Amino acid sequence: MAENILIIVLSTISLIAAVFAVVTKKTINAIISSGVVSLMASITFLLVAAPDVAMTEAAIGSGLTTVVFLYALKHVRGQRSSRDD
Amino acid sequence: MIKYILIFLVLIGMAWLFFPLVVEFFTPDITNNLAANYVFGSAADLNMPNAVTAVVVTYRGLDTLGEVTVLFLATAGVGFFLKRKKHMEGIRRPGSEILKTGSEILAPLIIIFGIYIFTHGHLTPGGGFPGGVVMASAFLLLLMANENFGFSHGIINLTETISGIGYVLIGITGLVLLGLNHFLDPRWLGLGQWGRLFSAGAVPLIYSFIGLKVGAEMSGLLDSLQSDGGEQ
Amino acid sequence: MSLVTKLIWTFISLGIVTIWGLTLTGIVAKIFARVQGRLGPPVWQPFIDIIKNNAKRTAVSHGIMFYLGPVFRIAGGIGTYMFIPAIYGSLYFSNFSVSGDVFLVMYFIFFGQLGMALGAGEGGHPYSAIGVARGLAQMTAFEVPFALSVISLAVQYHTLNITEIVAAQQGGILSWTLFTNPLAVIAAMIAMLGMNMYNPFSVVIAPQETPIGPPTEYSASFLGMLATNRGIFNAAKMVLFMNLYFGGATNLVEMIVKTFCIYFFSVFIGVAFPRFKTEDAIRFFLKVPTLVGILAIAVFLI
Amino acid sequence: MIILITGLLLIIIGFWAMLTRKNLIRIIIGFAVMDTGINIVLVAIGYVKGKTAPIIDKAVTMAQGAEAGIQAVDKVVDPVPSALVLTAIVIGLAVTALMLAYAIRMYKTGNSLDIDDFEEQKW
Amino acid sequence: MVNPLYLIAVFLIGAFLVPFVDRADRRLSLGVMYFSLLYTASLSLMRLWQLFFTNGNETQVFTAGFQPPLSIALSFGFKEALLTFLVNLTGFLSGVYLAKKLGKSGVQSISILLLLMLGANGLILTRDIFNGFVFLEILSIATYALIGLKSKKNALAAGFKYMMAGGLASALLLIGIAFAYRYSGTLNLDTWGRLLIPMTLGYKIALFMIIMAFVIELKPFPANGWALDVYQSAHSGVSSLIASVHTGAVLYFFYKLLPLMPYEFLPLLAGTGLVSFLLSNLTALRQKNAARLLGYSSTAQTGLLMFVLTGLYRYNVHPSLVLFIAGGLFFTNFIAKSGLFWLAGIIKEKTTEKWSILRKQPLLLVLFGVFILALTGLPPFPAFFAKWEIIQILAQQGGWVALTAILLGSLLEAAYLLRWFGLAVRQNSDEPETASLPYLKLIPPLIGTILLFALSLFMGSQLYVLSEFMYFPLLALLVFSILDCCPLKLKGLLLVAAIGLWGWFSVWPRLMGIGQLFGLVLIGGALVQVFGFLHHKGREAGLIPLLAMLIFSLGNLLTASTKLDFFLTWEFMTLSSYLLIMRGKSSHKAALSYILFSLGGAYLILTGLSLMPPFSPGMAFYLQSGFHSIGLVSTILLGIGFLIKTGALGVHVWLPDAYAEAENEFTSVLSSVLSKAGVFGLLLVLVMAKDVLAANNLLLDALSWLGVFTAFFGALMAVFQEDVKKLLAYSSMSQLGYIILGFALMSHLGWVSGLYLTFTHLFFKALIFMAIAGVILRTGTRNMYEMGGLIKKMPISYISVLMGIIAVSGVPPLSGFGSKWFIYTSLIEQGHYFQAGLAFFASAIAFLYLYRLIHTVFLGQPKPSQQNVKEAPFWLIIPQAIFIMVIMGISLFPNYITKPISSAVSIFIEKPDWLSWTGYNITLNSPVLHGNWNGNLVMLVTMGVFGFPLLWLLLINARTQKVKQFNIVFAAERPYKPWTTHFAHNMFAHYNKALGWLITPRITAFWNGVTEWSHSLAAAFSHIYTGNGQTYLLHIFMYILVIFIVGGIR
Repeated sequence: MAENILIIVLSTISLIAAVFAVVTKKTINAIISSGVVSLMASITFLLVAAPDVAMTEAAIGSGLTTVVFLYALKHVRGQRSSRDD
Repeated sequence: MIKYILIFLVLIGMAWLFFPLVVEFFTPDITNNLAANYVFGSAADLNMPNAVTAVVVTYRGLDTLGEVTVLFLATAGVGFFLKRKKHMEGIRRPGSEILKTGSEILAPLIIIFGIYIFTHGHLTPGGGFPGGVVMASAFLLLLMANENFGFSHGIINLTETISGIGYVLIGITGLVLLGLNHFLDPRWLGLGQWGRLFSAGAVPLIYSFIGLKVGAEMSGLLDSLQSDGGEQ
Repeated sequence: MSLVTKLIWTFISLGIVTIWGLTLTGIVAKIFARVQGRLGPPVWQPFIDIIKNNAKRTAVSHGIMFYLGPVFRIAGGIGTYMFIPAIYGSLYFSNFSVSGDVFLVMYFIFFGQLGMALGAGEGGHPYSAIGVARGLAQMTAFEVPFALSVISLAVQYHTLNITEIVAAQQGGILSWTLFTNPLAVIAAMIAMLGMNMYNPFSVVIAPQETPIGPPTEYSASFLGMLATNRGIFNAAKMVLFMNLYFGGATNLVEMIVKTFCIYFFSVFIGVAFPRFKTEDAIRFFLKVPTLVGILAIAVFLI
Repeated sequence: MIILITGLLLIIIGFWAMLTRKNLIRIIIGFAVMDTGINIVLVAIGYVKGKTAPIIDKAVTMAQGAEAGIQAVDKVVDPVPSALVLTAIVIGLAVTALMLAYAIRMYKTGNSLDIDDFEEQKW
Repeated sequence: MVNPLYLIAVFLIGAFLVPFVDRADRRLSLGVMYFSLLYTASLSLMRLWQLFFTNGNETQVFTAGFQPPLSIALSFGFKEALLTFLVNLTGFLSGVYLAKKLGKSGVQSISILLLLMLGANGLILTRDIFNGFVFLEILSIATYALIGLKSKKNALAAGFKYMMAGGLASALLLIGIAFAYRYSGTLNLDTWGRLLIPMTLGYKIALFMIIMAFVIELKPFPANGWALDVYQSAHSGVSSLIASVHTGAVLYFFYKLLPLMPYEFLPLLAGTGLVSFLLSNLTALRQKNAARLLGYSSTAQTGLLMFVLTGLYRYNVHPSLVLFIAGGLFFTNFIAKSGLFWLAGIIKEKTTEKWSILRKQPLLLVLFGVFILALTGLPPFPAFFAKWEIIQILAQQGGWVALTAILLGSLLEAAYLLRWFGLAVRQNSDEPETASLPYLKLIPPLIGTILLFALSLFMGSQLYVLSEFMYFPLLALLVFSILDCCPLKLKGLLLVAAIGLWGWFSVWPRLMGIGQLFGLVLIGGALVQVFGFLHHKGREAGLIPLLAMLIFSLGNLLTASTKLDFFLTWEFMTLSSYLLIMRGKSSHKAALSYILFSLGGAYLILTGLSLMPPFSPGMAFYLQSGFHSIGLVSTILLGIGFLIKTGALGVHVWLPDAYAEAENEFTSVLSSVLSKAGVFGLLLVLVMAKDVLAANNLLLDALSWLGVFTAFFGALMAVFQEDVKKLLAYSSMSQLGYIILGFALMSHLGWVSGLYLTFTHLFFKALIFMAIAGVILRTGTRNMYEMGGLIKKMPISYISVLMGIIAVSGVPPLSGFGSKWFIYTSLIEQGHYFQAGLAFFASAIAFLYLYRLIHTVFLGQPKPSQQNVKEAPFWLIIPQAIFIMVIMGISLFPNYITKPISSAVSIFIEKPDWLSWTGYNITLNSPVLHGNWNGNLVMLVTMGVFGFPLLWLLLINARTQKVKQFNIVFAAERPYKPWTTHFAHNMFAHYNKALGWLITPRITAFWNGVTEWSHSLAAAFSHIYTGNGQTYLLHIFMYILVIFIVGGIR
């Protein structure tokens, strides 16, 4: 039961983070929140008996991907104002 | 405006498309036949506790080979796009003193941890991919700390090439030693004792190659990304 | 009948029809003059003209085709006559009508016209070409009611053979096509007005603006030949009409009377009406006469 | 079940981002969110009620080798989706990285990150 | 057995090795790439060898030593081997093509190319769906990366759009796989296929998502904007890879998935394929950019393949036949499309308008032509056989919607491809000489062409029992192409000799009756006219080979014994005549309309043939036709098809321009010989449709009215032409109207008249055209009012034309009258009185244009500029002399032609008793009509009545004064625009005033309207491609949802 509640909480957080990632004005916030989505997902994976996946998701999905995004953002800094920013 | 309505409708439509999948979904009580076979086989045939690894490295090894290739491809692609112009190193901000010192201490530790993860992939959760990423994170750390950290491309390339070709060659070894249908079969090496590091045939070897390759590829990827990205 | 006798009789027949044709031309000229209040040339004027033209010493030729034009023309006239049986039941006056049927005659009429047009063409005189263009254009139009009329006859008599058509009209005036198939006769007679090129269909010759039309450049013996042909050709056409629509002729006198009457019809109209422009003529032929021709066929289909 | 729904919702949120955001990087974030969603769906499908991870350790059985396999069969979840997810994650990263590289290149050549500025070819 | 894993291993090792060896030398890494590609190609070839010559039963290989479904299985059977061979060979060729670019762009691109090939190979080989997904990702990512090879903004934007679409497709695929696994419990396709899984909604949706992912990857219309952008902007080498390798691999995996799909998906997929095929081709009509055009064509072809793979199952077609069809289409498209992309890269001109620089490059031009014609589905290329089979199946099983869509789509495709070809070939371009060719880049298309021909030969010879002489046209083309460097006269005489020998010893003995008659017309008529071509000074590259092909196919048309033989020959004929028309100076537009109408007609014929029962090989088609009876639909389709070739009213639009713009001598062949092929076809239809026509009187009535209206309007339009060739073109149309009219009577006499006219039309029309060819050659103009008085300069030509027009007009005594007599008597005999009346009107109108022709050109005033015109060259006189002799001969002795015709006709329609020959007198004693015609006597009488006056004139005109043509009683000023006052300019103005309203070009306006309308439609469709990546994504979503809803899956 506790597990279920935890899952619901995690799901809610990840959904909120995902929506935030879409609607937020700043790209950097979006990147971070998408990382949060991944992180929540990896915790969820631990709970549903998939530790391999959880590790990989944590390392790649939430870790490396975010870094890659940040590096990309660095390259395009000083961009002309875009409508989402 | 019409476009937004259409987008809204499309999203609703996709949800509607997915809906029956949810309705029909139930969490089963027993695993299906194939899964059972995998779990049984990983222990019985391969002498490997981690069934996921058994599936990833052996049963569906070709997928993993492809996966490594995808990563290699992405690295090559990113490298291709963000080609470094000679002598046009981007100027990086130097990291703080603490970061520098810390990274010097931590990096070897992280690398060793990464090696641990991928060598024990057949026993514990983890394996080549997380292990590789962990190794790459050490590289990242060094990259952030030292402004002049020039990672030798030769080493990355060499690691990539050797581990990649090694992986393929191990696969072919199975083919040569065991026969037509034995590509990527790890059993040409002794299965060893249950639960030991050197067990489950060539699996640790394969996972090591994968780990090294992933590590090298991720490092290459990060390296390409942090570079200036060519001409402006 | 041997070929020699046949040829001799053919010549006799041809001679008669030539003389009669030329006389007819003379008579018509006289009538025109009288209607217009003039004295007019003597009836034998055409003969005089022909002799005079042939006697001229110098003839001008623009080339071979020009030279051959009148030959074509008169060959067309004679040939047309050759393929028509002149007098019904007379072996001697049947000419070479065994060669073919009414379609042969209809197409052979074109032979002379075409040759003449070509000869005149080589003359290089624009009037010739203009005259030919008008003539051909008008010809295509009046051929339509005429062809319809002939088809109507074919439907009526189940034959295209002129002799057989005449045979079918024997037995009294009421068995003439004129009375058995009046619509076809009306169509054909109107077509004949175009064929004879008197008013209102005289724009081809157009004496006023393109002096005498196609034969503009011709003179001397060429002109003589053309004039001769005028006689033969007109007579041949009248004989054809007589055979098709007016019961044919069983003797020479009947033939002369009938052809005169038929010819006079077009002269009568010609005297009474003004001239059509070419396009008006075309429109005219393609309207009422064509409709009449169609009706002439349609009555047999009902 | 909840996990599955979460995954599908994440996918649709990803679609939403892909369709509405104008910034290339934000579109790519949409793809990343969608990928995460797919991974969640995949794992949710492999889950079997009350079973443990498909790693035969001491908690599952003390047996070794073939015997361990026989005993473990009833106690662990399906390893296949996990294996698939591993692949999917890596592929997702690869695609994301390549897309970002594209975005950077596009920014360098077109001097814009707005997707509406890249519609010169049409019809 | 060759282990397929070696293919994968070689690519992987190659790709991993490349970055390393590159440190030493760039050439080394290129070497590794070429080695990998060649090695894998040879492995596939070895496998093919194995399958053919040793036992090849075992096709599956597993990995990791376990049986599937535990492990991943790969299949390496015939299909896979062939496909991987092609893919790897294309990869190698692309590598060669891209060598320079790859060398410059860095080592990564070489790896990426190798991995692209790996993905394609893996996708083809694997039997595991998830493994397929992985390989698809490899393939796609490699493709994405390669698109960036061209670092232009557009290429990058296109690549990004592609990634968005591809990413969406993979997401769908992955979700689908996950859920499908949930239901099936396996990922192996074979195991899966054997399972019986209840079709719940969820399972269906999972499968739907899987298949839709592949459908999206196959770029269906309209969800393919991204693909078009990619084709347009990527490096042409990469585009070629996408169009061939990528599409091929994805399509093959799509095909592998089909057994898993529920039955109800298949029509849905077939429908999407068909829609894509039709609408892509339609949209392409407006496209000017060469690469984008190819993109449209590529998506269209993929759509067609989708239809074939999914749509044909319902017609109980054997799977191997489906594969054969798909293979034929696929290989043609595969090679031709990549070849065209390669060429596009070599040419470097973006818009199709600019491709005329190809004219200066004969080699490129030939390659281009081969690829275009292969794509158009003309024989001998594999697509032809594939299309033949599709239509057979669809027509026999009543798939009319699909059939119409396919034929319409094919026609549209032909329209834009051949328009492009026309632009490339047209002569009036003034582009400067291009720089030297990149020879390295030429290798791939060259090898592609060879491969294409090899495949064609393979498909044609291995899979069909074609009569061996069916290859003669191609053989002739080949032999004379080799001889093409010889002098023209030598080639021509060789051709005459070859055709003569072949005709006499091979064709003639196999013919009888009507066949022999048509043999005389088609082969004999063409043979005589070959001489006319020989007057040219230069080598006239390409002329003789094409002419040889044409004449051999004309002969084959008569001896063809099966439906396929017949149609193949028909297409050969169409093709060669199209190319010959293209030789005209500014003929590209005319040729386009010719080939489009011809192809349209050919498609109708194809459909009609498909509905007919099979014909047995060995016995000539026309002989068998007597024993076959075909249905109403078939009759109508075949009838219209052949009528198009004859240029009947309503479908005559191509005729005047094609006749006018073709080379002068070829116009003669077109008119006098080629149109008779249509007549021959029409005759066959009438023979076979006897029963149907007996039941449907209306049909024959319609045909006879069509014939007479064709005759009438043809003549009327001829009257108003200023262009001498157009005048003659309309005249031909008119004459063919009479022929149609004769055949439409379905009576002995009617057919005799039709056949008689077929002969005489050959004689007099070839005669006139050959003479006019000489005139145009000497004067350099086609406008009649710019000529005049040529009788003095070209007397022989004049005599020819004179003979010709007397014969055309039907004035006795020449042979033309016979045709008139036959036609009128047969019409009246059959009770077609009004047709007879109208025909008479038409034949009277003929005098107008004939007079205009001969007078304006040869008579009247000579032009000062034509003072030095000489008689036509000797070679042009030869055919004229022959035809004059023939005309005189048959005019004097008509029995030599009328009797054989009558006896030939009596095989099909018995000769009535009332038709008899007494000497030269043909007598008609039918109960409804009597008549007679004695051609011999008429001739003699005419000679007589002509001779006497001539003699008279000669006698009395001993001293005729010869004067110059200018010596006339006429004077006028020379106005500013002299020709407007020329009496021959607008000669029949009064006629135009009276009857001009009859010829307002309504039909041309109609066809123009069709063109206009389809172009507007194309424009409307093309506007969905806004260029915005997100809009494209939206399209994809909507596309999926619409199909989901339309398919009623839920």
